[in-house]
Amino acid sequence: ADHVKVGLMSTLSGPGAGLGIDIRDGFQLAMKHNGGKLGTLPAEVIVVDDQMSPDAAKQTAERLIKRDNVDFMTGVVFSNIMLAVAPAVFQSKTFYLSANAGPSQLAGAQCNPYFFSVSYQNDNMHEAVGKVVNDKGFKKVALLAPNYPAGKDALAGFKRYYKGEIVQEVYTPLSQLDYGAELSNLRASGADAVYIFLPGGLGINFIKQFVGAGLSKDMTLFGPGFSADEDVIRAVGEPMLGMFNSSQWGHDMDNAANKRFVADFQKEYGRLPTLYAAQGYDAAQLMNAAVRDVKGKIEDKQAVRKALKAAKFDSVRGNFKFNTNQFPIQDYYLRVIGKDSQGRITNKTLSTIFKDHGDAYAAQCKMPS
Amino acid sequence: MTALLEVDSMETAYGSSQVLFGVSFAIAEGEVATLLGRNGMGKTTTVRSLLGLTRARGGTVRFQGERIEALAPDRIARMGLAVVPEGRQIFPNLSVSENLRAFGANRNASSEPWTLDRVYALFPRLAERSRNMGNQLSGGEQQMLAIGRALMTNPHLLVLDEATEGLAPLIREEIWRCLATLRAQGQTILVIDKYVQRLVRLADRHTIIERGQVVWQGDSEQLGADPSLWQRYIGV
Amino acid sequence: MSTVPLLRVLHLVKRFGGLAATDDASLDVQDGEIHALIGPNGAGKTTLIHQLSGALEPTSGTIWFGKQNITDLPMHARVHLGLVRSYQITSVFKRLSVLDNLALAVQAKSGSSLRFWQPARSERARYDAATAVAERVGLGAQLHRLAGALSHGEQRQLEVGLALALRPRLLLLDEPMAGMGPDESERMVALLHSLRGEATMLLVEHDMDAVFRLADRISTLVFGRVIATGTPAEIRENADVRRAYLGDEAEIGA
Amino acid sequence: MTGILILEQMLNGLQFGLMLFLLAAGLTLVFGIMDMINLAHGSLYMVGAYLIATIAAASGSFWLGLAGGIVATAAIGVLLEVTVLRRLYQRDHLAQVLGTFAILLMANEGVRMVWGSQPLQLNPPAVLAGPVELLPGFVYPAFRLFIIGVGLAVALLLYLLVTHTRVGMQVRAGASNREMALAMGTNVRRLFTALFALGAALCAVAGGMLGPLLAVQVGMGESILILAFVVIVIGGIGSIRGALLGALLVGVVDTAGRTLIPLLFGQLMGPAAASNAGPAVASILIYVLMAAVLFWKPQGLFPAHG
Amino acid sequence: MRKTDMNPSKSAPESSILDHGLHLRWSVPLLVLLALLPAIAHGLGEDFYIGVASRVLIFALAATSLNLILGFGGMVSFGHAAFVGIGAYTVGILMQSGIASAWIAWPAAFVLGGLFACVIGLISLRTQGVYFIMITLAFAQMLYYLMVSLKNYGGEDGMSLFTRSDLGMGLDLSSDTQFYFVVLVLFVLAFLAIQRLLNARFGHVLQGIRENEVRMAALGFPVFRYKLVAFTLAGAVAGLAGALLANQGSYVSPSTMQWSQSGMLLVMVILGGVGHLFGGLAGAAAFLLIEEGLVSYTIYWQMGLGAVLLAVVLLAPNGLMSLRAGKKERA
Ligand SMILES: Nc1ncnc2c1ncn2[C@@H]1O[C@H](COP(=O)(O)OP(=O)(O)OP(=O)(O)O)[C@@H](O)[C@H]1O
Ligand SMILES: Nc1ncnc2c1ncn2[C@@H]1O[C@H](COP(=O)(O)OP(=O)(O)OP(=O)(O)O)[C@@H](O)[C@H]1O
Ligand SMILES: [Mg+2]
Ligand SMILES: [Mg+2]
Repeated sequence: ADHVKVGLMSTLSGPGAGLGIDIRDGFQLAMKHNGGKLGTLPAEVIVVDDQMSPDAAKQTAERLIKRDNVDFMTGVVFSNIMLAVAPAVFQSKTFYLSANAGPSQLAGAQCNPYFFSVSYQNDNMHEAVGKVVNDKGFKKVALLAPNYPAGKDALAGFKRYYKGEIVQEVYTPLSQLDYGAELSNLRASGADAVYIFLPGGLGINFIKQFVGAGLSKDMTLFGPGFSADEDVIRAVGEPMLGMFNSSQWGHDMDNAANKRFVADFQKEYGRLPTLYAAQGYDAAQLMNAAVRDVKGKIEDKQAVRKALKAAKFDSVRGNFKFNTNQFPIQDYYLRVIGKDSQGRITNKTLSTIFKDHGDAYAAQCKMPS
Repeated sequence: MTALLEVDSMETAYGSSQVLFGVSFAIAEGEVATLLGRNGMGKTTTVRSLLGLTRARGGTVRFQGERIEALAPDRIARMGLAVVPEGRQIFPNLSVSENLRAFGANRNASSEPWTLDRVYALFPRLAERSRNMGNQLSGGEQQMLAIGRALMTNPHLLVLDEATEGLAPLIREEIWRCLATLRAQGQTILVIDKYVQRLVRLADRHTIIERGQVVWQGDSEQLGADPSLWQRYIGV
Repeated sequence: MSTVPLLRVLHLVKRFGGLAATDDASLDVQDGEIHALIGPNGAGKTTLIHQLSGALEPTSGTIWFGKQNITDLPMHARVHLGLVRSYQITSVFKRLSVLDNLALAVQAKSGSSLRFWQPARSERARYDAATAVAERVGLGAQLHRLAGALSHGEQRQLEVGLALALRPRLLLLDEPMAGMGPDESERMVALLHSLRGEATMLLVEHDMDAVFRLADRISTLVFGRVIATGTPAEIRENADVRRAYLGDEAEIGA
Repeated sequence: MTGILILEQMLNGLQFGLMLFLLAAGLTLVFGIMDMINLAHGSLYMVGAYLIATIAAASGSFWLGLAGGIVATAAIGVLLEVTVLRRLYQRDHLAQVLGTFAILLMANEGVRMVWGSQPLQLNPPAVLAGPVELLPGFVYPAFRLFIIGVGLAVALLLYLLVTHTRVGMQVRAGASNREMALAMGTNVRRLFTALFALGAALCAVAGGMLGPLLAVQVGMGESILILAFVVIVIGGIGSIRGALLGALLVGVVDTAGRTLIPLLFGQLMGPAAASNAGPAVASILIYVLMAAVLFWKPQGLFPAHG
Repeated sequence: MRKTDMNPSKSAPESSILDHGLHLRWSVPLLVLLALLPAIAHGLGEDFYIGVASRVLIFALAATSLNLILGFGGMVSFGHAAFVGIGAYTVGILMQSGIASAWIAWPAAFVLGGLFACVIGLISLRTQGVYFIMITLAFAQMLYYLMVSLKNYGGEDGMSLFTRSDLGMGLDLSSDTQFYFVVLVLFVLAFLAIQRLLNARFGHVLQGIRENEVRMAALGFPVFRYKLVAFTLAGAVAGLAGALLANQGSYVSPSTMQWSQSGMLLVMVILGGVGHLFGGLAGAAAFLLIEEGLVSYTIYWQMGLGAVLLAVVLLAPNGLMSLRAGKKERA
């Protein structure tokens, strides 16, 4: 091929747009670093909006595949959208490099040669926090998640590694705005730690209200990395201080690729990168490596796949390799929100929770070679 | 006497269908005038054009010497024109007393203005129902309310478009008496009604409209004296 | 009269909060007569009509139509028995032509309307019937005008036409003359006269001239109660009725 | 459950209800009284919150932000009314739905173009940031108490304005029969503009009250707008009293549902099934409530003209 | 003797809002164009647009069914997407249990859509106006949350369908072109049926109810019953549209039933023309094509969409169809 086409479909409008925009910006920063090329080939990146709607996403994906004939796809933020577009993507044998969504279905029984996760499997973050909370010796934990599949999976992931007492396990309606009632119950429960999985605006609402209710003095708040990332911090501010969370990456991680990424991202966009931006960046770098390694012969799907699996790129998170289900095996870190040297409220990486951690579903994956 | 209202060759249409073809008449200060004519001849349309509710396409209207045909209806109303409209048009979501109070004003600077109490005295039935919503009134009660509402603005010119429709005979008599009293107090009035005998007794001047044109004008004496007019234009 | 009355109202009560708009009213309407219902404004005439037609549920009491107790029947079922009303405040289909207005009314009385396939416009007979009704109420020349563009008086004519098109056995007329000029009122009186024998009528009207000319019997309603029923002559002479309602009008009608 | 917890939950219900009422208040004015379906109401709430957050951040004072945001939102409201909405009053509800939906889309994009997609920060003023102790052992967030206070004050004010002033009567008259109100001498157009500005200002008040509790982000208006509609429909359209009581009913039922139903189901069908069914039922509870209310009272609990 | 007839020229029949012709002069060419569309798209190497066209037709079907109750019956349902969702889930759930035949799934979707509409209508139709809008929304939200919490059928994640329903007769619906023709045929049939119905007695009654419900009752029409029949029919057709939608996207999820989807259907109908036979088609096509066009240009496409919708409201008093119909059919 003389050039390569990438379809970047992400959530660019509506309440979830912040995440998608970070993926896009991270991806495009990488493209800039690579001089607009993937490997040796000039690259065209088609950016489209999935409108956070599975139906529209499906349609948009078809357009990328059938009309634009893209070679790679990436960008989807939300798992339900990933699941909606997966059949069409796989059918067309287009490589999908996930820059965020990592649903258990695609890690397990429905794993697919064309699907690579450059982020994590959805349970990983929760498992990591579960381990931390367990290790730190908290005895009574309350759990809170929205009532939908990802929420249930999240708490299941947490419980996989947390062995102490769970005093409350609360599922709230997906559209809930006010957590007054839950906070009152929480206070009454006598928990010493709280783990929340509340994506996007839900998390912002909860944390603000949690602090307003004065509960932060009595119990320690934990969350997965994406409930405590820079976008949430920007929206909540001071009340976030002291919140623990897990992540496979942090903007303060000490490796060359990351330093360049973080510095240039701030220069380019005037804000600190989030997890999503890092994943978008890595997705582009992996694509770059694969195209480079097949010497531009992207028609050879087998070769491309092999090159992708090899993952010969400098991930901003340091260690990175693929498991048999083409999900990452990587390290997970504990972060806490504090003030940095410039007085900014941001995440600080504290310690490693898991080393070379895979996921619980790889065993169910019978990946055709 | 100066003319309070002067209508000169007014033409009005609804969309493409013209209804008034040059209507002219005048009402002097303190006079009671009528518009007569069969159903659908353009009486209400004339009233609507005066009030600015349906804009006249041609002609002029002067009120107190000022041209008003291009003014907004609320401006015209505030100059002291009030109407008891055809079909009552009570505000259904306002109580009786609110219907009366909402627009109360003393626009003719009367020394003895109409007030809530005076309206209630005129229509005791309304006092009884003062807290009812407009749409919970009987047809006749609504009619009383519409009259009261117009009186509450103390207008220079009071326009009554079939104000006795649906009123019981006793109340109807009450209205005639009331109009006579008003007239005695110097109130200028334009009446449209089907009880022509009554109007002949009450009013000073009459204008008969036929198919959007004025076909006859004169005073009560002339009208009373010429039954053929009635026969021809009103059908009595 | 020994026959069963066409309409019998027994001890009917309707309360709106504290107000008894109908207060133990009882009334018979004989088959074939024109029965006028008069009374001061707010006496409860319209409220009574509402209950007879099924638009309002009585608080207590019963309504008989012939031998059938119809107190709990819904409005449409009463229409099919032949109990039809017109409205005091005009209620027509403003965006439809006069003909379409009447054709809809005719349709109500001519078989099921759960027909999903045959073009309704192909039913000539129905439109002919509607045209005939229009002629009858004096709208024969206005067939194709939109009802909303008719003058007030013309709309009142259509209002009555809609009821007539249902070929009622008992016609409840709530102030059919209201808003009509002398000429049209006259024509309406003639029309109602011509309906004699075809339909029984319960006529609410404040136009005493018309009432005295048309009615076989008159009932007077005051504060929701029937205070007197009788022939026009009797009612005209009734002191209570004069005091409560007629005033000097009794002479005018004479 | 202990007595204090029950008390606290009741307060939560009250607070949540009043929170909805704050948004419903402006809606009642524009929708209930002026009879204009305004889907862009949520957009004004969003714009209000963004403006307040921006001014508060720039000035460092929540109160300055609140005041500035209210004024600016009212001005935007006037602009919107004069340019577009006034053309829609006389149109049917459907045209209003389409027109204001268009504005909603444009407002979302506009905010995104100006402020970006990331949520904004709006924190309560320091005095109200923490909890206060109401009874020994009963602490409650100060800001929530504040919301309760503001909600009740707004309710009272609106009630007086709409039902006890001539302006209120004229507005209702103008909404039900514009032509007649004109003929009686009311400048309906100016009155409606003023009222719409008030509605917009109330949106900003809601934005200022809810912003510190909820995420200030694009689309924040839509989900809560539906709830606000639910509130005024349960209460009965056009009635301030109804809107307030509807809000309280929704607040209490929703809170009670979220706390009691999981407990109840837990006892009836065991924890596993309960964790499935409980939240599902809790999330539809207010819709069930609305359907039930409308089934028995098709005009809402306190129909304004009945 | 007629004195009121002051302007005889006005006695000529005006076109009635009760009549809904097929406008063959342009609907036939349109149909021909639709029939040729796959060939044209293929010729231009833009096969992708065949799928887009199927989607437009499916939404046109759903919007037309909504227009039946909204535009002709005056019932503003804010929960119509629920019936679309019911149809979609019917296909999804049947397929999950191994029944892929379209001959079972599609009629089932039609019947279930109608059944749910009937039950919901029984309760909702007691209310009027805005209360009706909100109660239909309430039921749709209940169904939405029900599907969100049904883990067996994917919950919020929805269900991916790996094949399309099987119609037999030598047709392969997994081919976008063949699927398109099936959708086209179904759309045309449903459309013709609705056209017949509107011009039949039932349609006149329905529109009479829209114009003046109280009077219709006073004329002896059991208004509630007619409204319920129309509501049920509309639900059934929406169910069928849902079945097709599930097949078109090979995916079923609660998001199909979300209030925003109901809102979108409403917007389509209002955009196209409330109470215009072709309103649903015009609205769905305009909405989806504008969206399709804008999305590929800018991520701020909603700004453009909003501007277009606003322009339509302000300039075309009753939707796009009223532009074409001109003044004579003005509401
Ligand atoms: N809104 C309208 N659109 C079109 N034509 C109308 C409209 N209103 C009235 N007309 C027509 O204008 C003519 C005059 O109507 P208008 O209401 O002025 O008559 P009127 O003399 O008041 O009659 P009535 O005694 O019946 O009230 C009638 O032929 C009527 O059909
Ligand atoms: N929905 C209602 N709520 C409360 N009061 C009502 C309601 N409807 C009617 N009323 C009252 O009941 C009484 C009877 O009203 P009704 O309309 O029956 O009078 P009517 O005899 O027809 O009078 P008119 O001759 O003026 O038409 C009136 O005083 C009216 O105010
Ligand atoms: Mg008139
Ligand atoms: Mg009456």
